[in-house]
Amino acid sequence: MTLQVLYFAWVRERIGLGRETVETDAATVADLVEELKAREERYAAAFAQPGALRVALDQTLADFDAPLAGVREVAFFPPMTGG
Amino acid sequence: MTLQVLYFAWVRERIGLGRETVETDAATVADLVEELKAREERYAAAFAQPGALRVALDQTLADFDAPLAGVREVAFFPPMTGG
Amino acid sequence: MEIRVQEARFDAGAELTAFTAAAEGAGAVVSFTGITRDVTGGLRHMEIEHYPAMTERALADIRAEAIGRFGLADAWIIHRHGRLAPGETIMMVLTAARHRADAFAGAEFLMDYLKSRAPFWKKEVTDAGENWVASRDEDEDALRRW
Amino acid sequence: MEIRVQEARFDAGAELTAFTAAAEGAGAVVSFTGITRDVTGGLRHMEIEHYPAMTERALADIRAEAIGRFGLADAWIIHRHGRLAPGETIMMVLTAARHRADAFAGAEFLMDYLKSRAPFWKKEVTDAGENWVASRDEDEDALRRW
Repeated sequence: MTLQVLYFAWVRERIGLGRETVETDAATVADLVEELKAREERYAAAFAQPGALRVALDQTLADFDAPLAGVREVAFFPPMTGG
Repeated sequence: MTLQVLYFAWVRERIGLGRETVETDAATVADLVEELKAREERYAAAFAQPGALRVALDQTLADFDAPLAGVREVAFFPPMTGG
Repeated sequence: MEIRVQEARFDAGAELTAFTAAAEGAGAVVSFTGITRDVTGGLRHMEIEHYPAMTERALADIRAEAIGRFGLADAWIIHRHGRLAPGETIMMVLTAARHRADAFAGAEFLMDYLKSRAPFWKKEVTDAGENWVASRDEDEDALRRW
Repeated sequence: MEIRVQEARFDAGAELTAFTAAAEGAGAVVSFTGITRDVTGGLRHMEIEHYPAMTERALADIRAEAIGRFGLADAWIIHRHGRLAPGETIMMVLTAARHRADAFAGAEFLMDYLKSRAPFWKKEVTDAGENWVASRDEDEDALRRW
């Protein structure tokens, strides 16, 4: 499966890029996070505390145990600070 | 004692004037109301339900059992509808 | 500028701009604007009577209480009297605070007190006649939460 | 006009005027304006990042929810992104309803959701360096009251 993976705010800064295409067989968001962490230190640093992160699947907030089947865009970011 | 007595909104309309000077020995607001009611039908009509009215003594909201000693201005009006 | 009771119309947008500029350093600004509504469909105009000698003092007291209670950076109250056409702005409150919760609470507090404790009375002049707007029990109840 | 996400500055007073004119028949209009505060004393500017593909949808959902829940006559959300100097207006919500309680509740609801559920992130650039604004526990707690 091919996913567009997006990073925002300090997640983007730690990983060093805002968007990438990821080929994966990960079943859930949590599985994808594990794959990414295993890649490189900067990913491991960004995802060190998944509880500090939020995830959106196809632009809708989701949980880390949500399945990735049918999803095209995954976004990781810290808690939002709008308003 | 000489009081300036003011009427607002429908109290003013029922009594037919907005302000008058009243000579009285009334000890409390309630006593003054009884004196005014005894005067004429229009006063009796305006004060028929004192619970529907509010009173201010020298521009400060007060109760009907408040004493009038030292007071210069008494105002009677319905519940306020500002805002 | 803090409190104005006037017969003339005012521009709510311009007041918001002026208030925000004056409340420098506050992160949150809330405004409430009350507008003459034609509820029954036959409103010709509204007449607002007030008690001039008491109004200024009542509004100053309400404003001081709101500023103290919610730590507001500033608060303004503008209230019209006299004759108002449907759709005209009746009054406005503005509050500024560091955080939004205080700015909102301050504005709601001001409105609740203005509704029931400031000496204004509204009369609606409709096609069917004139009637004094009755106070609402909810408005009296609203005061109890503070 | 209902939802705008933009880099350009906007005039909060002019927006209030336009919103009020558009919300004809509503008796109560509430506005909230958020302004860049220099809390630490060394703020050079603020940078607001957002997630464009998600922002529009998130704001539309929040707006629809507020309108339905509080019976609002209308609601607007304006939110800036990019670089903002201290004292600049970050964002604004406007609500209109028949009665003040709904207009206030609608605006507070919108703000609570914007704070924690709309994909914006604020970074402060100060004399001492850069730091991403941390979300506040109170903001998450504020959502629970709705």
